[in-house]
Amino acid sequence: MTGIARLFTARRGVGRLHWTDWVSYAFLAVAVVLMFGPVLWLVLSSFKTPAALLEFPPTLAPVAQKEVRVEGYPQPLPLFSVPMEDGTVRQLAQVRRVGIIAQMVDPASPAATVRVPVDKRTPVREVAFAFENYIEPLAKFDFLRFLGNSLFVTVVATLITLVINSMAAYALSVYEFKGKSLAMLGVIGTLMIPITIILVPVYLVVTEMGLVNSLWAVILPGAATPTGVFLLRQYMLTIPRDLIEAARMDKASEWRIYARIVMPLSLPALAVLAIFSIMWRWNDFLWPLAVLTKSEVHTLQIALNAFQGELQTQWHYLLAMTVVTLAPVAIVFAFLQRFITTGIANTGMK
Amino acid sequence: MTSPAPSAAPVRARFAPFERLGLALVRLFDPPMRAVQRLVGVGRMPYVFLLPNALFFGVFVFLPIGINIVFSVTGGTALFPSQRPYVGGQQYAYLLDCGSYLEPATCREDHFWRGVANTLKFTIFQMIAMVLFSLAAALVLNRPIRGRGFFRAVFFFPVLLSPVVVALIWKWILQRDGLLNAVLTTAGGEKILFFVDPGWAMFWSVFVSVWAHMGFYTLILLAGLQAIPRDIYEAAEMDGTRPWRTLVRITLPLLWPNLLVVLVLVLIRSVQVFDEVFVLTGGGPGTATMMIVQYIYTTAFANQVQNFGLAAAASVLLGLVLFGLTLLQLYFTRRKAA
Amino acid sequence: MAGLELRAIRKDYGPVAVLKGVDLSIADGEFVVFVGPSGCGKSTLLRVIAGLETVTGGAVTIDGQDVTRVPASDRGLAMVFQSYALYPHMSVYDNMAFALENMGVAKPEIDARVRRAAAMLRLTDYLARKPGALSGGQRQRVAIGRAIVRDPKIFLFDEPLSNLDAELRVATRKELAALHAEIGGTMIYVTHDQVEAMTLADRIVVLNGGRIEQVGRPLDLYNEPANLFVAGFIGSPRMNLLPAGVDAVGALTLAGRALAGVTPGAQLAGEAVTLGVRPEHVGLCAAPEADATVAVDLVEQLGGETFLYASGQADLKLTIRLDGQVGVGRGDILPVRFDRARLHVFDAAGRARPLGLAPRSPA
Amino acid sequence: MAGLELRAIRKDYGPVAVLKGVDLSIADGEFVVFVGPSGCGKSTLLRVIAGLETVTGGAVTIDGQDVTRVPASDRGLAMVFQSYALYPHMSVYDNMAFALENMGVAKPEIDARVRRAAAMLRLTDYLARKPGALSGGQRQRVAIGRAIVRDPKIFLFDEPLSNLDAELRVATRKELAALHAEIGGTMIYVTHDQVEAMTLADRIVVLNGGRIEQVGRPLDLYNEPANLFVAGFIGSPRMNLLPAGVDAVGALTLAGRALAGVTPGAQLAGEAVTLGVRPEHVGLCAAPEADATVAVDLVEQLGGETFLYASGQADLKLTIRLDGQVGVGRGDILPVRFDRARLHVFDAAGRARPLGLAPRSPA
Amino acid sequence: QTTLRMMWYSDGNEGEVMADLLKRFEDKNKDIKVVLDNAPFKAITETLPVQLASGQGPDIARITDMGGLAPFLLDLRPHLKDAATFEKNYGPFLEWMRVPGNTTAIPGYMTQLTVTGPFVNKTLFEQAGVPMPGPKATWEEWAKALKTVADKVKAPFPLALDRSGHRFFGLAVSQGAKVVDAKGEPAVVDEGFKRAAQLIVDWHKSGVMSKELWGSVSGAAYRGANEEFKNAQVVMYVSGSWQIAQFDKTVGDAFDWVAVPTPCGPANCSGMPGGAGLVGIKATKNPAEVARLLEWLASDEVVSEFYSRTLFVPGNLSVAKKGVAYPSAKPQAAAALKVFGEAVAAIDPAAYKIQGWTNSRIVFNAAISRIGQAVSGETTLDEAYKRIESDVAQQIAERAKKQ
Ligand SMILES: Nc1ncnc2c1ncn2[C@@H]1O[C@H](COP(=O)(O)OP(=O)(O)OP(=O)(O)O)[C@@H](O)[C@H]1O
Ligand SMILES: Nc1ncnc2c1ncn2[C@@H]1O[C@H](COP(=O)(O)OP(=O)(O)OP(=O)(O)O)[C@@H](O)[C@H]1O
Ligand SMILES: [Mg+2]
Ligand SMILES: [Mg+2]
Repeated sequence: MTGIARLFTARRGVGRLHWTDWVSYAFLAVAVVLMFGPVLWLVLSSFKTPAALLEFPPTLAPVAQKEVRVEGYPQPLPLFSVPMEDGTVRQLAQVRRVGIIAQMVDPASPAATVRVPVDKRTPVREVAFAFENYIEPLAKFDFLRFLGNSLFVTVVATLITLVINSMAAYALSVYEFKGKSLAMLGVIGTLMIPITIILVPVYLVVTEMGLVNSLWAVILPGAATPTGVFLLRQYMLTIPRDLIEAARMDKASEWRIYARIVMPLSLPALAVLAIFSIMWRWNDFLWPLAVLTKSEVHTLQIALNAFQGELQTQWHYLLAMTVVTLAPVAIVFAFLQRFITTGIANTGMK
Repeated sequence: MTSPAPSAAPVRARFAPFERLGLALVRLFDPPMRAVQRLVGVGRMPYVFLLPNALFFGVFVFLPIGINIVFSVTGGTALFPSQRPYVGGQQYAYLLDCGSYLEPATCREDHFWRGVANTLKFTIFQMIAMVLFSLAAALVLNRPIRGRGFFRAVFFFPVLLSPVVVALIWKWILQRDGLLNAVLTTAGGEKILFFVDPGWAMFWSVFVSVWAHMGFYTLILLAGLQAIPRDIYEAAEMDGTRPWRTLVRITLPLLWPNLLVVLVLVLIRSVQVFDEVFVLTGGGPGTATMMIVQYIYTTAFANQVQNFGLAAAASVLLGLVLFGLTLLQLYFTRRKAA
Repeated sequence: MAGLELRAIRKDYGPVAVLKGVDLSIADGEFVVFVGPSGCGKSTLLRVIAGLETVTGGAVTIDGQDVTRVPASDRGLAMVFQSYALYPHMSVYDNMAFALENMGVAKPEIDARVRRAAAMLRLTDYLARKPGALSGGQRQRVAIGRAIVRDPKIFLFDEPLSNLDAELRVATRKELAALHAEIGGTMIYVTHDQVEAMTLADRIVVLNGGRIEQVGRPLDLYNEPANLFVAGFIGSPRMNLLPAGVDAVGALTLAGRALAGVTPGAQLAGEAVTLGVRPEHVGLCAAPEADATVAVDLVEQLGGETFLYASGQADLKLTIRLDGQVGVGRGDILPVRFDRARLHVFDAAGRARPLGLAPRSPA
Repeated sequence: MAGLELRAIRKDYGPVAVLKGVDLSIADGEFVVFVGPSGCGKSTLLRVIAGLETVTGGAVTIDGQDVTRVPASDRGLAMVFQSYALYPHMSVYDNMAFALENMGVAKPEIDARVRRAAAMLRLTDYLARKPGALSGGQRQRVAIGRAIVRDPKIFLFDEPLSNLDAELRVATRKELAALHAEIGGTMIYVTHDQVEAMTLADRIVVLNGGRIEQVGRPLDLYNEPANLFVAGFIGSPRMNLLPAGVDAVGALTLAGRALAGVTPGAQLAGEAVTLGVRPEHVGLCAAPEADATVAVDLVEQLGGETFLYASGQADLKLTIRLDGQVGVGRGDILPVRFDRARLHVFDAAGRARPLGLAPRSPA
Repeated sequence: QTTLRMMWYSDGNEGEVMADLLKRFEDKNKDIKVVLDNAPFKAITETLPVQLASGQGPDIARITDMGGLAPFLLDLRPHLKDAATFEKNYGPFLEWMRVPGNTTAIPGYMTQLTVTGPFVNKTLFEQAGVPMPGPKATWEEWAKALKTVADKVKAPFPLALDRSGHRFFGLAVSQGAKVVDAKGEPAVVDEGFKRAAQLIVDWHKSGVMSKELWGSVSGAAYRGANEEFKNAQVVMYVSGSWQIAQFDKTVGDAFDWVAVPTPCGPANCSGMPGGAGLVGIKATKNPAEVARLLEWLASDEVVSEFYSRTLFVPGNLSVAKKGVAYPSAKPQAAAALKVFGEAVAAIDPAAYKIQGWTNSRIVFNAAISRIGQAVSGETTLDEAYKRIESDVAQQIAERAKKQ
């Protein structure tokens, strides 16, 4: 018990490593495997051929059966290793399989055919990245256009979100005014409404505004996020009041106080909101699917999910495209991650 | 109180061009905003700042909520409220028609109640697991270990994955011929069909949710831990406190405000859970992991008869529950402030 | 001319009256210091002047113009905050330039003004730095610089030195005095530090419970406190305030014995009064001349001076300040005598009463 | 008996040596104060004694037992932190009881001890409150209370008063002195406040750059600083340190003129030395007797005393302390004379040199 | 120039083939431009109905719930050059696309006809040394044989049947299920239906089927066994014709797989027909152009190229009669396609009727959802029957509510 407690409380890192240090490093090592492993697995899997994807037991690295060209046969033949009766193991190419017997030839001397029971042979495999999982779908559709649409939606929506949310948060954190509690209640109340359950009414509103099949139909509805207002407000509450009063003494207009003092000081929180907004927008699927039917306005997420049919899901493409959509999020994360702690810490609802 | 500037400072250099653009924008908007300020006076400026957000909110959140309420008292499959026949409380009555509220099977709309029960179960398990794991992670990350930033990122990055991707990844790992079963069989064990056993299905739903979101809560708790002054620990040490007592008597009580925040957020999020679990388990086996939001979604979209009325009624009920939770949270934060 | 006129200023926070009618005139170029116990309303009064708080009643006039309803940003005053409130994301230069930009001053003019102020405050080398990279004293100077560049009608300071350590405080205090001598603006300064008040002020305003107790030049307050509150508040260690009486003939009695030569006058006859005597005006003497005999409770030897804390009959508690190092120990019995010329007598209502002694003059 | 013995204590943080070999013996019941400039290692030394830092070299002995490797929780010392480090979620009672609970003391015994300490510190009425609902002075007393209930071998204080305002500080200082007189434990006290050091200490330890400069009774340090550093550090305002020389016959010269009657001796002949004279030992005099003539730059009238900041030829800067209120203004030219009996001379290495004058005694 | 928008989903390569054909059409008809909007299937089932209900949507769409969307479909007949041929080629399927009572409308054509049917891992049979049941064998005979094989070769799935209403009713029809009575009213839970449901539950109990398909997801969610079949863990996989292309690619020659005729029940040996139709949408502004395009695409020559390149079972009667060549298929796939082509002939009229009934999907979903619960042990079959009937009744009633 004490040992475990020490694990969580000991604060001195000097000197020898206490066994609790080892335990916490073990904990972290497990965490790294558990947290990164699945994603790594996804990335590796995305390079597998459809056949390899379905294989059990799965291999870690993407592998494919080796094929050889053998004189006299127009198609490349799959290569197997076969234990011979004399105890040696030879690599043979399979010509055809009939029932449980395979007809095989030695690639070196293609004249003689060998008959081998199928369960005796094991495929010779080599690591092979199925880049075609990426190349084919990307070539098949207008990738750049969809990317462009997604980027436009993500960037514009994030900018709008940042601006209007921060303005509202500014009003709710810096001023005292009539109706403030009501506004806060509205924000916190809607914080908890999952968008899924008002999808249809929002669709109606958007249709009535004539926005269907316009990227604005995707951008506008989610722009005023209660989460964003809440997060920014909590952060802005930590900005010393003195600064705002100092700015007033410095003859700054309220707009300037917002734009020149409060906004720059809220950068960590803005960065957090930006990360979340980018993530929401980039990954958004259900809503764009409802309002965007024309392929020229399709976002990447819709386009990529076109690999999910009624009866078949083309997993090799789907996984590859999932990796493609992960990349930008990863980049944004790498860029902004150091804000996350400060941002969230200070919005830690103190 | 220190201002948050130090962390903001290094960024400015990198964003210098953006900053110049920003300054230009500020200058552009300055004259009109000044005019507005002269017009309405300083005291009314907050309304001006609230206006854009409020407009968006009104049109895309409050109005739809209103329409939803209209949906819930009408029937049929027509989309436009004006074309839908008024049915009064029929949808609600249908949902609430139960032999015993503790036994979903006795309800007319048993799926709704199964959803409620499953959501409740999920929420409880997930709250416990989430708090335990994020607390453990936060406590470990709070130790003076090398590479803290890296490990923080390790825990946080799944937060950035979309729920669908998260579920896909894990489904891929947990399926019959997935990675985990491969590991189990190589270790000499039997394959386990995780999605056939209701217990396992619920377990993995909770596990995957915790996996995906614990980073966020870990950071909130970590912030709380780091806000506990070091000298309190030193005082405890001078007072001859054993580590376990330090954890129980010092750390946890001082972390309580942050723990409360985590509890409330986890609660709200788990009540709303949908895509993650849906993609992972499909709500099965049977209806063992079908959540309330999945019920609403299926009723409104996935069935051939898109029953907006019933779905809306269910969502209004859910909304009322969530609103209750909101008030609870407000109550707690108020009390904390006091 | 930038005079300031406060008329019957009142400020309530809900049911709590914080300022209960404050009248004050401040002349152009004057350095006025507000002192008073914590919570007495010093900051509130300063913020009322600044325009950061609206008043509940009364009027603020600057240069003869009523500005009571004018918002802070339009009053043309500059304020140095206790926390300095420097914009942490802006360089020193930008901090100083911000107000000028807000006023729409032209770029070259801004530059000239900022550089002039920076030179005056020896900040030129730090113009490009962020406040986070400055020492406490430098930050303090930036805060002042931000005020100076605007050339404001009036400077307001709210405990600007209280965040500095003792040594820096002394140094910055001297700089402030020099600055005032140089630019000569009207300055209103809040502090709770005796020494700052005594050394910086042209006039000190003593506030208590939302009212002004006394206004006057530092040494006047020190030498002739108008009432018990001011007497106790000004001076450190504080004045000894001893319960005393006036006998039938108008002579002062301390612990029942008449204090020779002190006659507050017959009009106080029979009343309980308070005798005030500063620690430095209590001297050791030969036993026969003693006004009181006290036992030493605690000796504080500071090297250059010595404080004795002593007590006598009838709950008499005395603080005595002696020059240099004194060979006195705990428990010693000392006869002491009060400097007749430096005594103060306060009536039951706390008002100072004349003693009819020879006028004082600086030593 | 709870004596403490530090032997050759060294502490490095990575490449930075913070303590460079400290030797010190502290007797049972002694009140020792550590002073020194910021960053000199005072806190580090205290924390080494407490066991909160491991040493790089040397040994700590308490009561003759080597505790160098004993963790803080087992050393049986008590520490009062600058920030008090009260447990904010526990009541005053629980704060004080916590350590006793840790030690497994029986409930009734805990109760008795806490109540006794609370009574001594006048905290009985606040036992149920949380620290957040206490004033600074009360918190300070709780922090002390938490230490005394444990009846520790040694009390450690790290700048315990620095968070209090001036008035409370004076009051609490007196209480601390009384407390030590009452319970008589060994106390080690870190401060940067002159007055605290002078008034509280049995012995003062002056630290500088991780080394001990001088150890001694307060007035001994004040009167006979062993070196330039101690001379400059002890006393406020600080001692005037004037560049001087010694002529061929061993007499002191200031700005080229011999200072009558001061003869550091022939062994310093021709060397550059530093003349030290405290502000209170500079007096005004008639022109013919003057050691120097200076012009007044700034006058600070504090009522009970007056500080003159003045400068003379050859960059001579003098601080002069005069009693009472003085009719001197800026720019006045004053002849001054140093009190011969109170002069200090330091050689080029900064060591104090005897002047061969009559021995001093307290006035 | 008019632009037509075609909303399209793909299971395999049909999107590319269609794009190809459209290019050819555009070359011939310079006044029409066709934009192919590839969408996930989810868009077709979940958001297209909402769009159509609000008056939005494409000009042409590839849909599967033809009965449900019938009210939104365009009648091409007035714009067709040769409506008679169209009707002749697609006759039986056109009924699926019409609102009840209408017998004349021509909303579109079938891009694909699907037939449910079994695939067998012949190699496993060979390894087990068990003979395969013949063409007219019953479900029960198959089940027994499969179990024997599976036990011998340690395959975890003797029989896998897609978790899908469509596949379930393949079984049910053979047991005599009718679903809808002569008046067009629902009569879901009849003897045939019960027999089929009982079989499913029994098979799960006896280990012929694994709970992984039917017992692992909720509601009407689809669950297939492609991976398992590919890994030779399934002896017989009852799915449908659309799998052929996929198996051709992923199984390769890991084992021999064959399609066999649907096993027989007491009523018949029928599978369920199904498929996707390419239809015009009523709200289009260019009905004539829509008709022109669809007529061209539906013409024998074009459509047989389409079937041939996508390895689809033809949904055009005259093309089917002529037979489609599948030059890109390997021998195993070609053989399987042949089996399925023949299976079309065995389809019972009841099966056509169910598929064409407006409310069929309501029934499909209810059946799957409730039987799934029974399989996982959450309810009993009797309880499930009751629930199915009330689910169906409630939804049909909701659909009937009009203002
Ligand atoms: N916003 C407010 N609401 C209610 N009371 C307030 C508010 N601001 C200040 N007060 C009260 O007004 C009184 C005066 O406050 P003020 O800040 O002016 O005191 P101060 O003299 O500056 O004290 P200090 O020396 O501690 O700074 C205090 O009793 C304070 O509690
Ligand atoms: N953890 C650490 N790592 C590196 N250097 C440190 C650490 N802690 C203290 N120091 C350095 O050790 C020196 C002594 O620090 P210490 O806190 O003992 O000073 P101090 O005398 O107490 O000063 P102050 O009067 O400011 O409290 C300082 O220069 C400080 O920068
Ligand atoms: Mg104040
Ligand atoms: Mg220190």
